[in-house]
Amino acid sequence: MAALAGDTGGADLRVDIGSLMLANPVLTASGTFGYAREFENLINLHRLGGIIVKGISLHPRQGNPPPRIAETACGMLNAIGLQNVGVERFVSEKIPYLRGLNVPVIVNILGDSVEQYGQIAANLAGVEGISALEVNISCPNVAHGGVSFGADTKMAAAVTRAVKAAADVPVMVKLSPNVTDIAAIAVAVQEAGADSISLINTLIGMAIDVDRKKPVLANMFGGLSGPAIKPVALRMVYQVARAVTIPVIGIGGISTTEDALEFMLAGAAAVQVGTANFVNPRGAEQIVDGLGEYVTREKLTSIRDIIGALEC
Amino acid sequence: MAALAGDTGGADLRVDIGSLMLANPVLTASGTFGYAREFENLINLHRLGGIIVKGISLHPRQGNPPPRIAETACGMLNAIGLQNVGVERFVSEKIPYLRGLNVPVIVNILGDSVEQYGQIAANLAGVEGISALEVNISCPNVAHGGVSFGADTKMAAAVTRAVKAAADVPVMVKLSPNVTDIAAIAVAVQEAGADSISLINTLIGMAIDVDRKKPVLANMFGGLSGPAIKPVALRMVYQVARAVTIPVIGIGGISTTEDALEFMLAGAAAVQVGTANFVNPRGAEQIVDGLGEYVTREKLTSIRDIIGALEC
Amino acid sequence: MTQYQEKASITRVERLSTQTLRLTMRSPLIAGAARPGQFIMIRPSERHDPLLGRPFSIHQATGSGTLQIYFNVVGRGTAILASARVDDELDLLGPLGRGYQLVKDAPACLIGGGLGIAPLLFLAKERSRGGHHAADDRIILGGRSRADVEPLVEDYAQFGLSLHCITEDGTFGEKGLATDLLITHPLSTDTVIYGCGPQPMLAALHGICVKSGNPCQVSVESVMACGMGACLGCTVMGHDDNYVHVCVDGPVFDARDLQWQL
Amino acid sequence: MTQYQEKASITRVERLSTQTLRLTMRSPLIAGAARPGQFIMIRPSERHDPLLGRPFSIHQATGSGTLQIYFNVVGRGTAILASARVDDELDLLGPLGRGYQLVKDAPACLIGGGLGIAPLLFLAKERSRGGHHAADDRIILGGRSRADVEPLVEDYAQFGLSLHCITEDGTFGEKGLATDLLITHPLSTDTVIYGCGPQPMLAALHGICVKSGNPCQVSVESVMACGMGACLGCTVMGHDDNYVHVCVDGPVFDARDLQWQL
Ligand SMILES: Cc1cc2nc3c(=O)[nH]c(=O)nc-3n(C[C@H](O)[C@H](O)[C@H](O)COP(=O)(O)OP(=O)(O)OC[C@H]3O[C@@H](n4cnc5c(N)ncnc54)[C@H](O)[C@@H]3O)c2cc1C
Ligand SMILES: Cc1cc2nc3c(=O)[nH]c(=O)nc-3n(C[C@H](O)[C@H](O)[C@H](O)COP(=O)(O)OP(=O)(O)OC[C@H]3O[C@@H](n4cnc5c(N)ncnc54)[C@H](O)[C@@H]3O)c2cc1C
Ligand SMILES: Cc1cc2nc3c(=O)[nH]c(=O)nc-3n(C[C@H](O)[C@H](O)[C@H](O)COP(=O)(O)O)c2cc1C
Ligand SMILES: Cc1cc2nc3c(=O)[nH]c(=O)nc-3n(C[C@H](O)[C@H](O)[C@H](O)COP(=O)(O)O)c2cc1C
Ligand code: FES
Ligand code: FES
Repeated sequence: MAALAGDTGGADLRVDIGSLMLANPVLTASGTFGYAREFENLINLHRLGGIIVKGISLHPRQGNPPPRIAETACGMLNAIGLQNVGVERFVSEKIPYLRGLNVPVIVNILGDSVEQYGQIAANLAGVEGISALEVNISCPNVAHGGVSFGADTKMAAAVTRAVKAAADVPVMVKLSPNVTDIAAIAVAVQEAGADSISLINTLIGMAIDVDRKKPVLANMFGGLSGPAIKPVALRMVYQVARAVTIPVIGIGGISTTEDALEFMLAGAAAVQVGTANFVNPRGAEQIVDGLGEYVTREKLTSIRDIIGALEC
Repeated sequence: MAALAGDTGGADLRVDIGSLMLANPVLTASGTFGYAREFENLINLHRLGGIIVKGISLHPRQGNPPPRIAETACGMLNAIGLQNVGVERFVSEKIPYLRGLNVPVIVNILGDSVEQYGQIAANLAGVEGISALEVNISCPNVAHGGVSFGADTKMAAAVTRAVKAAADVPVMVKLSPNVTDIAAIAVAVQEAGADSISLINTLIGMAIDVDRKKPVLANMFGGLSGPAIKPVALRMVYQVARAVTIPVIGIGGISTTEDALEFMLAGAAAVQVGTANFVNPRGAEQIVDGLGEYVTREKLTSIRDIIGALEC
Repeated sequence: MTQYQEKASITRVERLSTQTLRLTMRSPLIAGAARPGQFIMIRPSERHDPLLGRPFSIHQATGSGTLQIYFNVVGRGTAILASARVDDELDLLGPLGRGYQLVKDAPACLIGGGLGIAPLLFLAKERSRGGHHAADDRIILGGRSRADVEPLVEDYAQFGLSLHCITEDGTFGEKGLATDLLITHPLSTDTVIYGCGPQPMLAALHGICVKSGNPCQVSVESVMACGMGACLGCTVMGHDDNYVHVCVDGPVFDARDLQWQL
Repeated sequence: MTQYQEKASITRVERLSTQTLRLTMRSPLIAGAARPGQFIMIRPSERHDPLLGRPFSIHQATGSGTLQIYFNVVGRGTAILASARVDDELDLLGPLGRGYQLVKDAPACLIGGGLGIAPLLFLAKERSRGGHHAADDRIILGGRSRADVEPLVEDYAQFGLSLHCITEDGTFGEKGLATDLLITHPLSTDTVIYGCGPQPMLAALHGICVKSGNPCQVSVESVMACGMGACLGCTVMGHDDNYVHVCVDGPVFDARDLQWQL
């Protein structure tokens, strides 16, 4: 079936992430979809539920030295080092194109300190064409010896509060999976005012080049993503969806319609497609098609019927 | 090359795990090698560095209802539920065979409470044919609402102390990877007297059957193992090897000689082969061969030369 | 009971219907040791995805080293096997598990439903070789439709057992379920029943045998990781509320030793 | 610059030496849009292991929809491609990146080392088609040994460029490194050099051109995940201490725009 623009075969795929309304639950994950323009020849961008852009910091970042990528079993490690053009150039160079797409754009933000997070949110406030912020709390807190903001309920809450205080759009907080108790972090950011929660970011991993006796990545450690992490992601999404009342967005190894359905059954109101975009750029759009077919085939009133519908 | 019994091509593969001396660094991981007899037709058991048996509890355990297994991308989930015959029958039914193998046998133990761990260690003290205990601290602490002993420095240390107090053989503590700071747990069990540390146990994961709208596993959650988790395991082994002075044994997705070398370069004095035993029962023995060939080809004095030899 | 890990080379690929295939392999060690009702694990790929081996009943094994499986394409592993070509190599583990206990002096009824007819060919051959009164033996092949049954009829016919075919849609043989034939054509009470098929069929079979008093051996399935007793993954509930492991305690069980959900 | 994700069917598999192969595919959209020096990403498997696509230079592309790659078997992905058969389908993405900038009125020297000779065939063809004075153009094919160079000589010879072969072990053509021929046979200073090959060769080439003043375009490699600017994984250091991305800023760069480790 050659889907028309915006067409989901008549099926109701709309989902609400709090006050953020999406035409369908398929978003593209930060850092895996560039600034969307890279995909314009390959996919109908306006058929996506939304686009999450590469993480933006207050100042431009050069990123890590290469190699930045290592393939692993059913996954990959990345140590991009959050390379980005900085909030100023993002607004002047990237937003105009994104605004023209007529698709919700969610800006992923990151910082070295609580203040920086607040500052970026402030800089983005009032910028037209931004539907929400996604707060990447997996970054190292420079003031606390580089421990990730996402590793601790207090720091996670502090970042959330700082962003909420400055933002004029809904705030989605993106959790790090490298923690003992993900539900506790989720509850903390909900209490700090988050409008929704997305998870998971990458698992910290490493690969070694035996011949050179060196880490494959120049940065030594990298973030593990792809199908390999799906079982961990699904478990955490289930745990978080049970622990909070705000909407949860599932991420981790999603590459097929069935993967997306698993996350939604576990409680996700929407999903993000990440690494799969590299392997099959059409994948996210195919999932939109697939969800439409699922709703029709299963005679559902809406895709919303399956959110959290897991029978245990 | 058809290797003779015990033959490692003349290469020195001996490693010491504290006072526990192994002919080579290749062990088979608990729960993936039964009680060794299952493999007697398929592998030369006496060529292994050592055998770690399925986890033993104080009383027999029935385990979880089926399905207990789900395949995932480059990995599998298991929720066996620690089914085992209990320490008494283990000693009477399994030890005699294991004793006859003339290979170090390490008994993996588990419990619901700190006291149970100590009790099993006490029951195994004096039993001939046991070279070491491996303490699985990933089990839920029934007295603390089911939080894993391995999730917390204090509980992990308490279990370690209880086992150390009762054991008459070296004690290897096996860490859970489902924690924020694995190095902190490692330091805690070292301080509590552990003779060595093995890691990682499985990551907690989940799989969902979309057709049935149910978790694939009857137990809902399961432990993720196999090549998918190797990058996380390698990173944690590296972190722990830097944090402690006792020997570290690497586990997680090892299925080839190269995998084993990666873990040893990262700091592991020995490795355990787990899920790979299911897929290629000869795999562990092939790794012993491969390490021998490596030592010869690289003209090393001993395989010990590469432990922690990663250049960063 | 010796087991082998053996590289088998494929000598023949037969597509018997849109969804079913038969692979013939050279696997002398495993074929030489195999008994009817035992199974093998086949690793569908050298790569890590899919990771685990897949269990298949031994459809046929000869002293000359030939091994056959008969299978349905249901997922990724079987799709890979379906694309195998002659001379490709497969990594096998086997023979695994406990097969059928041949009861020498009693008549036999082999009853298979769907893919459950796979292991019965080997059993029929052993039965006929054992010098049993093959003519007293009966075999019932059931399936949903013609394509499930017809392609294998000739193979089963060669052993001289009395052969009955039945399909749910009546497109081949009688119309109905395999177990229906036990009601319409009752067996002598000393007949040993050897069954294989989907869970509901086996449960029904057990129910019939409990009533009639016929001994009944059934081959059951379960999700497996290792196939050899190492993972403890393949449990099913035994009659005494203790778990049994399909890969080592079975796959063939006395039906009375298991718990059945009807 | 339009890109396509296209299923290509393999029409020919040539094994050119023990380690090298050439695949010919039908891929009309990508072949129709391709320029010399651009590359494609090939997904070696529909399964998740190996996961990522592999980048390959476009060896040849025709208006009639034929696309070729020439490659070395170095790991898992290329081993899978090496086992591909005619009529197999491959998932392609392309054409990707910025290719060679053809400078119309200047003579050209194409210089390739090892697998670096892959993209030069397409370039040589475009050069000869463009109505350039092909006779003034030169192509240097270097390799370790005879097997690296000989199988492609005929293909390169057809375009009428003056062809020089050189191998490190002297088993084919002259003995030495490809760049040696630039020293022994100096070029007119207006000659544009188009290079492709291993990093040390390109670094040497850059060194020579800096001295001689010749413009030099080189195609470089880097580890890639996406091939299209989305992952930011394929960085190399630019001359101004800013990272550039091989997949979108390259793979062909003016050699002066990069930092070289000699
Ligand atoms: C002892 C034994 C003998 C068997 N003999 C045969 C045989 O002779 N011929 C034959 O066609 N099949 C046989 N099977 C079933 C066969 O193992 C599965 O069909 C196969 O593993 C599916 O692999 P897949 O990768 O194609 O499917 P997957 O992609 O793994 O799964 C696809 C679907 O099949 C189901 N499935 C997976 N494994 C099993 C299983 N073990 N049992 C039942 N359903 C399963 C899954 O739940 C899923 O719905 C046997 C199973 C056992 C345990
Ligand atoms: C723009 C571009 C064009 C290329 N064109 C060609 C071509 O025309 N012909 C050809 O044979 N090769 C070409 N390559 C290299 C090719 O992409 C790699 O050889 C291939 O990806 C290896 O895949 P593999 O799975 O077989 O190896 P892997 O199993 O992934 O790795 C095996 C070995 O190859 C090395 N390797 C992996 N990827 C690369 C890479 N991108 N560059 C260099 N080494 C690598 C690894 O470090 C490892 O040592 C090109 C690379 C790039 C970036
Ligand atoms: C190359 C790469 C870059 C990424 N960059 C970011 C980023 O800038 N900000 C962020 O929050 N997550 C980033 N991520 C994480 C992804 O958004 C996603 O959470 C993760 O990859 C898991 O999903 P997946 O398995 O579908 O890829 C990045 C991931 C990859 C692979
Ligand atoms: C089926 C199965 C059963 C296991 N049982 C135990 C156990 O009883 N005790 C234990 O400490 N670890 C157990 N493990 C964990 C393994 O020993 C190992 O730590 C883990 O699987 C990671 O290694 P791998 O990726 O090589 O399998 C089990 C793993 C599997 C797959
Ligand atoms: S399949 Fe592993 S014990 Fe039966
Ligand atoms: S390979 Fe992804 S940006 Fe270049």
